[in-house]
Amino acid sequence: SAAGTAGGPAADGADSAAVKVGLVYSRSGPLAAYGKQYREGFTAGLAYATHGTGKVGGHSVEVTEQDDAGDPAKAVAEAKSLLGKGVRILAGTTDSGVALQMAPLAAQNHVLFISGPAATDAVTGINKYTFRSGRQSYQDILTAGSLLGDSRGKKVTVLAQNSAFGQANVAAVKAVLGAGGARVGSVLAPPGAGDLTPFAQQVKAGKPDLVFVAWAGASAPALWTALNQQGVLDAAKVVTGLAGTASYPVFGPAGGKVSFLAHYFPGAAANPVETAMLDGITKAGGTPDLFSPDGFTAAQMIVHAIEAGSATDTAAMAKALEDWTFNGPKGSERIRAQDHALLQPMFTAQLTGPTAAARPHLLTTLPMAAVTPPAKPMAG
Amino acid sequence: MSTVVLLALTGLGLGALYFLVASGLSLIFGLMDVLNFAHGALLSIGAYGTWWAASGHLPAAGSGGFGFVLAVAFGTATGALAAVLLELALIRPLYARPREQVLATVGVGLAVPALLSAIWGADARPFPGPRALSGTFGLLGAQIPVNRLVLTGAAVVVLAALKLFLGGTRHGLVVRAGVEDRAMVTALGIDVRRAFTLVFAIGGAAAALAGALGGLYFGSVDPGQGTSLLIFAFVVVVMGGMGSITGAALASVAVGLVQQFANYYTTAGLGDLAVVVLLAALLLARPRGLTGRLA
Amino acid sequence: MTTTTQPKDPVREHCDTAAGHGRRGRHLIRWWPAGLLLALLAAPYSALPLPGLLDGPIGSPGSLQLLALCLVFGGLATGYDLLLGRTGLLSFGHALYFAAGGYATNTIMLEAGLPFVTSALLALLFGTALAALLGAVGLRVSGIGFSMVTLAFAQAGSILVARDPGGLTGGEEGRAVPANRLPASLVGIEHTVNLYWIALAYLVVTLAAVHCAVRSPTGRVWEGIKENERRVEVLGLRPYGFKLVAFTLSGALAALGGIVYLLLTGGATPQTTTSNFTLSLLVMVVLGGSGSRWGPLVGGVLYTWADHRLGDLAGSGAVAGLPAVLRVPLSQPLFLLGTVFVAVVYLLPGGVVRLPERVRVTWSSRATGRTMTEAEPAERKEIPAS
Amino acid sequence: MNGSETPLLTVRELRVVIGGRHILHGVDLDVAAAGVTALLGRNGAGKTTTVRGILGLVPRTGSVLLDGEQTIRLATHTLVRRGIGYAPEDRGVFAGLTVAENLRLAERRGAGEPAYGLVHELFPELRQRARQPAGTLSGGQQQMVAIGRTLLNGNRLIIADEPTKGLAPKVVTEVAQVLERAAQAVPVLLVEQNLAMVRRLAEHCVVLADGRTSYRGPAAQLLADADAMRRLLGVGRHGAAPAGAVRTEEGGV
Amino acid sequence: MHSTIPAPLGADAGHGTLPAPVLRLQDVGWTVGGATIVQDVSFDVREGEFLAFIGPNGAGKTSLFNLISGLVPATEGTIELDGADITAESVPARARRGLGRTFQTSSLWPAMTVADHIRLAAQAATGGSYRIWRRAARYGRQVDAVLERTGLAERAESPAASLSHGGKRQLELAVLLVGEPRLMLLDEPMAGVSAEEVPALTDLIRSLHRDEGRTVLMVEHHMEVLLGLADRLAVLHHGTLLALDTPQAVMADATVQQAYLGEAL
Ligand SMILES: Nc1ncnc2c1ncn2[C@@H]1O[C@H](COP(=O)(O)OP(=O)(O)OP(=O)(O)O)[C@@H](O)[C@H]1O
Ligand SMILES: Nc1ncnc2c1ncn2[C@@H]1O[C@H](COP(=O)(O)OP(=O)(O)OP(=O)(O)O)[C@@H](O)[C@H]1O
Ligand SMILES: [Mg+2]
Ligand SMILES: [Mg+2]
Repeated sequence: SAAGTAGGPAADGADSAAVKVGLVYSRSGPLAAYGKQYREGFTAGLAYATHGTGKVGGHSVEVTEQDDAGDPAKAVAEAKSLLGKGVRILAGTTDSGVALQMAPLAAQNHVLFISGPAATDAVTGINKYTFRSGRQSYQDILTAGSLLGDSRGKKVTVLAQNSAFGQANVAAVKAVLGAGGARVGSVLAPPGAGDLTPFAQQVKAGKPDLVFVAWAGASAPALWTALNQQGVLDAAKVVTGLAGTASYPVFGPAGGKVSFLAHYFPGAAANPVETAMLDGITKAGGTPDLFSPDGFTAAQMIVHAIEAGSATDTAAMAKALEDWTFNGPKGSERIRAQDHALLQPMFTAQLTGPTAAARPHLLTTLPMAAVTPPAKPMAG
Repeated sequence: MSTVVLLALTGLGLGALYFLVASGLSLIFGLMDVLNFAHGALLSIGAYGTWWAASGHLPAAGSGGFGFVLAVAFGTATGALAAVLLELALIRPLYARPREQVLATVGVGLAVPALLSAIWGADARPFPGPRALSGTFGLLGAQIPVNRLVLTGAAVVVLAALKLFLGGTRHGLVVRAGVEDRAMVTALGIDVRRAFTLVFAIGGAAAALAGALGGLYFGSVDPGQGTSLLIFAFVVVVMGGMGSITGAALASVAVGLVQQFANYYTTAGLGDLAVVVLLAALLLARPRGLTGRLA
Repeated sequence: MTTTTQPKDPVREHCDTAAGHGRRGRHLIRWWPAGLLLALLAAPYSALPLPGLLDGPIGSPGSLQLLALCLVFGGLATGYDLLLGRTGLLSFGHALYFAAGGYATNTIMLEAGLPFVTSALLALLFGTALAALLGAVGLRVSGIGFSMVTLAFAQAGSILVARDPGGLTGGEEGRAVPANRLPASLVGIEHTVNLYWIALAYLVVTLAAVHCAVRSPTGRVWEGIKENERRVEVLGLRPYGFKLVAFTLSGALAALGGIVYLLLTGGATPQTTTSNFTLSLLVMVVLGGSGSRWGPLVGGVLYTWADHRLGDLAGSGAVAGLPAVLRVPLSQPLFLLGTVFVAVVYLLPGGVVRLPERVRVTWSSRATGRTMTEAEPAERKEIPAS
Repeated sequence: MNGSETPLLTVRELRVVIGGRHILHGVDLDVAAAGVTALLGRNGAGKTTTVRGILGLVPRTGSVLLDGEQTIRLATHTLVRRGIGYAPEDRGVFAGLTVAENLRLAERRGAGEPAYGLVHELFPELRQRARQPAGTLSGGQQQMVAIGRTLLNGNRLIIADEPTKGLAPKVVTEVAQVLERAAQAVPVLLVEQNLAMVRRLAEHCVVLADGRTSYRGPAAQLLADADAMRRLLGVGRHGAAPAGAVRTEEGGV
Repeated sequence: MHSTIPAPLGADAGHGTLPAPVLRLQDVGWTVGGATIVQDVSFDVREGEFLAFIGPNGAGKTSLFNLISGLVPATEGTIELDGADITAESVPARARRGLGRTFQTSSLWPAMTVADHIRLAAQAATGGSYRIWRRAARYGRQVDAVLERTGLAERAESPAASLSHGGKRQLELAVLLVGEPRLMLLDEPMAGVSAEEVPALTDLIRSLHRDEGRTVLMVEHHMEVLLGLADRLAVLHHGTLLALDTPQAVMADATVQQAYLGEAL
């Protein structure tokens, strides 16, 4: 097909020159709530970046959505189906496991893949076709480190589940804060543990100065209750990641005693792009939340790749994205050419207000330079 | 010392939770030979019912004091009702086909959590509970959460009630006989269907109560909670000797304690692994389970 | 005594009892598996669109991928039914051997750097040995005890995989297949058709192995064990050995399926190790019809297809336009799947493969006026447990 | 005992089809309001099926009148509660329940005090073995449980399907006495292969062949007629039949 | 110690040389749940002998058969088959030595057809094989012969569950016959068989014993049948052997009369 780099007249068979984008994300399954946030963000982002036209340089952007239900096998099948239909750009993936299966698929088929909320560091630098529109675990850790202040000689305990996600967090904390002179230890609880009280007690017994909690999943409320009951929250500074709005009441009475590092919460950035995003989502009947920026940014990146790169040539798209600095909903962001890490601002916050109506309150904004993960060599 | 006390008492609390979860399953399995995969769904229904009532949707129910008791009662009743419906609509028409009965419950076990997450979302919801139960009390230097005591108490009550039902009433007899030979029971002039429905209702009520108290235990409800507890319920029922209520109680305590201690003292947190290894070892050594009832 | 060596075979019996069919019709019916195989062989060359059934023409990569998945699960369910429907062993741990095939292949490729074929052979060996070993232990107990021991082993396997020991399994994230270890003809969507051939080959191998085994002397003993194990002992046969053969064969077929699945999905993921995975196999087998020749295959295909396509239905515009009472539950694929499954169990005893026979019986009984004819096969109908 | 009294149970045109197979093609029989009515026939003639059909344990059509009341539409348990005691062919004891539990299950509310005295007097073993699981009883002991259950309630009709099967000769005599005694109060429908039993107990008899009634009438008359006996039941003076010829050709309807 | 080589089939059952006992029980006892069911039972069975057991219900006849065939383990004493101690052997191992039995309550494969029962039994008799790639043999002639002999030919393709009680008894016997066991244990084969068929069944069992020289142990309450068949009669009472003698002698015994036979009907 004839696809020039420059935009011809809009009437020039807009459909034949359409760029097909495939969104593979969790519409159902355990991460459906995140999937929804991403999707709403993406729609708002596409409208923002194309100025409401849905067209980039004469090409209309045609988005096809597929549900992966959090299952990598389904995601791969859906992705193959999309690729077979001529999709040149894949985006989405709420789940880290899915992202790690999708990335090689993109490389093998030479299409652009923009990973979504999946936080695993392993996506960064996985191959030259893969980018990310969200933050990665390492940036979380760096943000947590900032809450500790000077970490020299301090005792830090990482409380996490004994899973790949938990272990990655432990390793990252060791690398970040250990380098800063902190003594880093860990308490790892089995993911299936029914009662978390002993682990809370174990954390307390170690008398740490800072506790970093990396916890995902349904047992979070039980964990916070246990930490509160065993007095961990009063004995040490406890830091954890702020999840979506639905999770605010989950902390219960513990909420006020915890310091949060935040990837994002509505209102955190207070810049025009964010405002556009919030307006866009609300107007469409959605609710802005934790992963709205991931979707929004993905749309920005896709539009840029087509505009500044090509509508068909993946290498050109990737080239256009590398070292691109832009204003995203979180502030000024940059795609590092070396490993495609998305450098972005991070936030710290506190929950205030009564349990049921707790709201985050911004403490600091860390610019992207303050939370830059170390560069990795590109794998493939 | 205080660690051991904490582990022992919280282990007991965990055991109580497992027993509550397993009791209804054990009842239905022991009497009716139906391995009820919808049990997890019944747990969730009880939990959501209680949560719904306690968060202000049911007049007079609430998150504290009597209101909470009312909410739990409402949740339990909902579970019992769901179980009766399940029995009438799916189990009863399939009496001639025991394997299909089990499979029908598998289907329900799939559909109900999905339905719950369609209505209330996949995320965990904070579970309202009385303030008095959210604290801890000190014992030998350990801070034990109060709700563990509540659970243990409830487990003892359920155990006693079920034993009374099985030993003291004719229904237990009718149902056990009915499982062996339904036709013969009717030929003795007994309407065996009513007895079966009753057993299902009691099993469902036990499950729903466990779901409600499980919500209290975890401080939240989510659609998958019931299903994830189901596997432990199976383990406990089988270890206890398939359908022996006392056996299930013993096995629950054993599993709770082993899990708690193994999680704490093994570096990698081998609690879950310890439980399944325990199950396999026990079955290989004593195929009939702890209490040696019929396999 | 005059007709077949395999009176339990629905298809054959179908032929024998279908009074109205002529000789030619009988022949056609007998040859339908070959016809189906031909159709499956030709499928990739077809550009026929099957709207609703498939997303895109048959020969497109997406459709081929879905078809290949269906074939793999059809084979897998057939292998699983060797235990459930043929020997009466209810294993709750079949996922373990399936996952063993996939994970072992992937790990050997990644860690030892061996090429795919070598890794796959080693993994098949590993999966088979694992099944033989754990089967040897688990079969020391019977009934629900056996089910629970298999569940325990599989659960232990699942927990180990999630723990990511030594970084071998990748924990809950799994690990992608190293594309550079695969033959180039298996990489990239333009080669999806090759994956399809492999899946088809797997299905054919499984069907052949299972059918061959079931008609063997061992198969006859399996049938005896399934119905009355004690009585088999009294004849002088030790059931243990026969059950172990079934378990190992079934485990080996599962491991092989795991390898094919690894190729199809491009990675080893922990979802394949869970007890839910085994449960879904159970569902497939029952859906199609346990203990029959084609039932598990049909069930596996239908389930997989529904599992993938119901998501599309749930997200489709048709559902979005419904009132909330209907839309909310229908937007959940698992809800649909569960409900459909209950309906099948309830309305189609004996699974989908019994459907034609049931229709025929109803039809012929209507035709002959209310009562059934003496020619109806009384034998395989609901036989009361004696 | 008046032979012309209206029968207690009247069965007409009873048909049973199981799984598409016709098993009963129209059985007619009457159970007299007093005494023992024997139901005879060779193996597979349909005796057991007839009894199960009367009780509604298999799907059936036709007419079954109990004391003039049509019962063909009643559920088994409702019918049984009208006062029927049933001892099935395979004894129907609940193997997992103890002897005492087996008996307790047969107690019927509103049927008066259960007659444990009678049962234990007839079968003292059942008292001794009250706590033994019935599945571990010997075959004969299980038969005692089955008969005992029918005697527990004040029934209006007792149906016993081959009650003496597997019993020691001495016990057979005892059971005969029991039934004889019971029959003085309650009519009995007795399925039996042991002709000595029939001779001793039965006043009326019904013979089935291939799912149809082939004889109805006084028992004494049939038993006295050697020709009819051989024709209907295939018993009498056999030659030394070759081992292979188990089924004789004679004796059709 | 003992020779484990089984004597050839159909060995001389005559009265010339006294063959070694096929089966020997010595002080065999079985206690379960605190109750002693079988006690101090000792006897020998010679090759080709027909030994019948009688005794009141619950005397322990079936239990004794269970002990011999290995379904329950003897808690006391030893059991020898062809001179080899089999007390600790498993059920299948004993069966492979040529010991076959039937059950008082028919024990069959309900959904399997009659013919398949016989095929399976025939296959078991040739020893197990794990060769899953082979086609199972049909054993056509053998199966036909046994079906003919037991009168089941018409119902060959019916599942066992649909047989009448008498049919199940016949099938039970047929399954035993295919295995051609040298020592057959028959537990009440006549129970529930209609009067018409009793003579034929009796003839069948007699021919197995007389013409084929098989050793038979049989429990039966049907006295007329036994008297025409048995070489010796054993009386069990409360788990002990009360008498073991020729039928005439046993029948004349007053204790037997009183404990077992009672007054005739
Ligand atoms: N559930 C069933 N399915 C198919 N056929 C059956 C079923 N039950 C009984 N039959 C057939 O019906 C016929 C009559 O059986 P029934 O048991 O009534 O005979 P019976 O006269 O009681 O025989 P017996 O003296 O052996 O007990 C037999 O041929 C039997 O095979
Ligand atoms: N597992 C067991 N536990 C307790 N008692 C048992 C067990 N098995 C058998 N018995 C008892 O042992 C005795 C002997 O039973 P068995 O079945 O051997 O008798 P039998 O001589 O065959 O009688 P029948 O002629 O009635 O068949 C019976 O009293 C029975 O109740
Ligand atoms: Mg009968
Ligand atoms: Mg006996």
